[in-house]
Amino acid sequence: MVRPYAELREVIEKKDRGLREKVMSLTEAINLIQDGDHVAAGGCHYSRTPMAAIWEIIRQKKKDLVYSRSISSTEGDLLLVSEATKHVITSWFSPGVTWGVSRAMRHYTQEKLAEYEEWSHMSLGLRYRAGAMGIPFIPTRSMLGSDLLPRLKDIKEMTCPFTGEKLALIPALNPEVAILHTQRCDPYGNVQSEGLPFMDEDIAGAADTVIVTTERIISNDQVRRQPDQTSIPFFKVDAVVEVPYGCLPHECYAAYEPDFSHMDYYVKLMMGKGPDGVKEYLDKYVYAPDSWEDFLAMLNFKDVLRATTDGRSVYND
Amino acid sequence: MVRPYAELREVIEKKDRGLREKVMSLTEAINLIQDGDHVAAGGCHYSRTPMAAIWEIIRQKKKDLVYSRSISSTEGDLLLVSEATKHVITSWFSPGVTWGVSRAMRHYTQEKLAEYEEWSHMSLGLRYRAGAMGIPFIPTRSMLGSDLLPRLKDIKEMTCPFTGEKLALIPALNPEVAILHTQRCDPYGNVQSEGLPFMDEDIAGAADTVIVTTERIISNDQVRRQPDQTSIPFFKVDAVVEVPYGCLPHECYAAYEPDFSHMDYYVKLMMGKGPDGVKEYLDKYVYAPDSWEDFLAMLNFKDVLRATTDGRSVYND
Amino acid sequence: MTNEAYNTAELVAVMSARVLEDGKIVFGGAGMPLISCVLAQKMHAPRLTILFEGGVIGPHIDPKKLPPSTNEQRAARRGNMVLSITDVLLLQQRGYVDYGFLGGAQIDQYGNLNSSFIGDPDNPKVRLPGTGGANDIASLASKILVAMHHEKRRFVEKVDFITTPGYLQGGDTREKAGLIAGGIHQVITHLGLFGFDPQSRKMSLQKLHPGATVDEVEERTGFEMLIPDQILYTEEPTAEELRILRELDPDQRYTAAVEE
Amino acid sequence: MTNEAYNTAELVAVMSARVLEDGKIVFGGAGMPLISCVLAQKMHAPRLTILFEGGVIGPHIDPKKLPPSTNEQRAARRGNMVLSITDVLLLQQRGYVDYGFLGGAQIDQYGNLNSSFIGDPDNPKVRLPGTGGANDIASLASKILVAMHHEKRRFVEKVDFITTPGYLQGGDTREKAGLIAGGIHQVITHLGLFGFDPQSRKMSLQKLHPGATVDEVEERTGFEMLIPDQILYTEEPTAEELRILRELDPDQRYTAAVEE
Repeated sequence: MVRPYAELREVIEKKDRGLREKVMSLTEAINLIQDGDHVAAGGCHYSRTPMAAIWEIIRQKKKDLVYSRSISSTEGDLLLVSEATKHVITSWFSPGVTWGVSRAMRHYTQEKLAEYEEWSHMSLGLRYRAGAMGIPFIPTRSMLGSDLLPRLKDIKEMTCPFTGEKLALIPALNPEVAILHTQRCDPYGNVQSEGLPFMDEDIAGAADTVIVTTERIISNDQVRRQPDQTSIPFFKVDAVVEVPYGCLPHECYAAYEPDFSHMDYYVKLMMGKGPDGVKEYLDKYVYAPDSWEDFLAMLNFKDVLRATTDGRSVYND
Repeated sequence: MVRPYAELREVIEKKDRGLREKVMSLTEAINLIQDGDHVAAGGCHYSRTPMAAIWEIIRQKKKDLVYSRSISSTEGDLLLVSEATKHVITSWFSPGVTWGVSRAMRHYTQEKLAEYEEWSHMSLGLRYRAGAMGIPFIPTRSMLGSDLLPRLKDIKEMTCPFTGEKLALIPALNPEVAILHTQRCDPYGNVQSEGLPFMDEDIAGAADTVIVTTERIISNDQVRRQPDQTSIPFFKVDAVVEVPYGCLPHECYAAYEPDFSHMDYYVKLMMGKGPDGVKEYLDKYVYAPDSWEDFLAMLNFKDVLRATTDGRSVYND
Repeated sequence: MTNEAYNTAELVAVMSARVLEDGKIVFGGAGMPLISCVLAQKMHAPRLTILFEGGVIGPHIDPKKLPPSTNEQRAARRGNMVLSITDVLLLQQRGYVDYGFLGGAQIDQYGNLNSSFIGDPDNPKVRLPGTGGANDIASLASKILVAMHHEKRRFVEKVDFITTPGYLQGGDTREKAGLIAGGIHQVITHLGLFGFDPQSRKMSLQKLHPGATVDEVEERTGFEMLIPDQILYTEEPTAEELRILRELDPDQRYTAAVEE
Repeated sequence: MTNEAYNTAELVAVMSARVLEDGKIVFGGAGMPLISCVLAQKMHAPRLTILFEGGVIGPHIDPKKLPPSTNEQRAARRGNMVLSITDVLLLQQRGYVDYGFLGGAQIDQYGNLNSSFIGDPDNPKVRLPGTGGANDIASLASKILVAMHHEKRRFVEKVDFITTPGYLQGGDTREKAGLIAGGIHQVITHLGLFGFDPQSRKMSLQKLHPGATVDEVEERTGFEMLIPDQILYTEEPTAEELRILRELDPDQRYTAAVEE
């Protein structure tokens, strides 16, 4: 459903958009999410996934979330099996090409325990972009003729009033909450991401509330030295949380590659036992640890070291 | 007029988009422009203006160009008085707030010697953006109710099929040629601009042919060290010309501020004598010099030195 | 004005600055709007964020170097972010911008502004520079502020051309046209502060500046200005406000007394 | 296949690489398409530019580190540009991309691909991962290439679900649907190269690989494949092609013999 413009304006107008510090704990930040909210996650697949935020969402036992993301990997399994969401909106859903089709995703969708609403990758991106631009739709020439289009409620076709060409109108998506992870962010919420941008900028512009976890909190002075490196301005952001290694076992560009041995371990468990394997994983790695740091401490140090060395080698040239 | 999709596809398909060197002289680059072409210029007002390209366009006696730019400053006067164009599409047209309303612009428009087609700043930006996205229009909530809208041929109003809200449909603009100036570009045409982006990226994506003048030509190796700093990819670009101080007397972010004394001199001449003053300027500074370097040599060295010191001071903090 | 302590332009700048609340976001044009925004920051609104059409969010404006254009690098100095012109203007369409602050050549009783043509648009006496981002700002920002010198030729019943929409033909014509957000909030002149009647959307006197009179307002207004029964007055500019203002514009490039 | 010098997956990779012309731009998916693109660069097409869905233009792929996803940092290594996913996919809509190179789980006689559901979409036997960018690539890139293993269960008369549009129901149904650019150009299998009839848009044999037979093609195809009167053959993979291919994928993560 495309939200009415007047409602979207009212929500943004109520936001405190002044230049103010908004650094808080992971728990405080995730408290901003209500049951039933539409939560959009930044990054793509197993890259720049806001894993710490998702981990905390599950621990706080959020319910009935709608979860959307460019491409969903293992974090999607965790959200389904923990029953944080019964409705996932994405374009591709499995751990990764070499790991096969997620048994968790298959179980929940095939048994109709959850809905996987499938959009093409670009049209999902255009949904966030229209939301960020404050317009109800963006026209495109994709999705036409396929069986994807008729299964989607909100999409419409039109004949272009300028050219007479047939177009698909991709509806705006304005999530209640965006969760994003970045390498650098200042205390006010100015985000300076590195490398692959994915859809983060449009998601931040489309959401009512934006939660940013960051590898490090940099000074506003550093931001102002290179304002052309800022990808998300402070007034869109409502919470800033410093979470080093906040994407593990997924990767963060130029900081660390995935912890592939942990990923292999998870996938083996999930593909072997299905949802029960994921429950086992949740108990051990999400519910049991006292903190995100305690979760990190359960990983193999040498694996994390290699992931870090490989990840930051981007700048070795 | 919105160009048909099939035609736009055919033009791009014919372009040699392979990774190849495309460094050439200013004369060779401007030879790519045909009389009657729509030429869109990057930068805004007196900032990052592709002045050397415009200077060469005038010297090559191009005729009947349609000229579009975000905001037009003194370069617009030169194009009108040299009769390179009789049709300017922009949102604001004069040297600058403190210099008053251009007498040259007033003469050519009031005497109906040329057309000044006025769009709002954002809607002109959306025209380039739609062109760059390969779609015939982008909807917006601006321009509605004003007297600007009914004067424009291509713009349409519609009721949103999702929300019932009234929208203005901003038509795509796909110029034949884009002329852009940047600080850094490699021999293949990978552009890495600094500071204010203006509308350059969308213009490059919308145009059939893209001519880039650059303060310096950097190595492709340097580009590949920071691919997240590239703002325009090589395959959109058809010509790369190294032109230090290519914006003077206008400014180039972090390289030099405007040569304000030369600007004051020009404006005094133009406001004092109208088009005749501009003709005087063209004879002395555009037609007479043998090369762009010879034009630069006519400027006051100390003024250029100050402009450079002030311009690059952006990075002194 | 009889008061010798400040000129009419300085008065407009000070009164405009006072309107801007701390912690809000203002889209500022070059000239008077810019100087009022910076003055507000130095006085009561240190957390006021300025946006510029050139593509700048929250710059630090060097008092001695007020940029003559908001589309150049001095307007970007130490900003929190620079972004494309289209994207900075789109921030307003999304609802992030509290104030759109404009100057005006000609305004009418419904707050419509003209910066395109003096006289018949098809045969203009003067072709003006045009809208720039003004049309977008007035269509999309939450509250529009206009600062101008109060003269009969500038305050007309109907503008020659609506470059920048106020309340159009009054009543609900703005909403009917599709402009469902924003609208002109206040006009600041050297005589007083002016708002708009919630029903008819006609311009009405809110407050007079010290020394100004209703007669003077009516003399200098080319349409019937709504006048309240009880006349309220603004506070005189303080020495502190004037001192800072003159630091910002020592050569009075933007705050010279207006010649009529 | 009788030939022992290479397995069926290696044959598909080599034949796919040969299709890619130098100086062109290819949008490559993970797995087989990626490995074929890199092989083409090392052989005859050093100026072939690879685009990835993750937001990468012209990366340098480290032979020993083929990324298992095209949405991660190893796929961005030494790229000419990284950009948002939406923007890299939009490059195709603008017409910059010559080839869209896809793998496929299920294809039909009109070149439609299914990567969403096996069985009834409302009651699927298997829920597959989905389209990713495949639908956009097949709708917008100029020429679509599909590489897959040739099996009856994969080559069906009608796909259970059109995730990725080929020529839809044949004839001009693709254009009629609004897909006025692009279209599926070639299918590369371990048996041969296949194109589409210009009128009916039905799949037709172009060339057989050495050792493959028309009978084998017909056996392994679930619909009536158009067979030309004169059968042409491709050139056997060269030792050089196989040597480089095996350098790229030493552990055969992508080019292991397909189990049926």
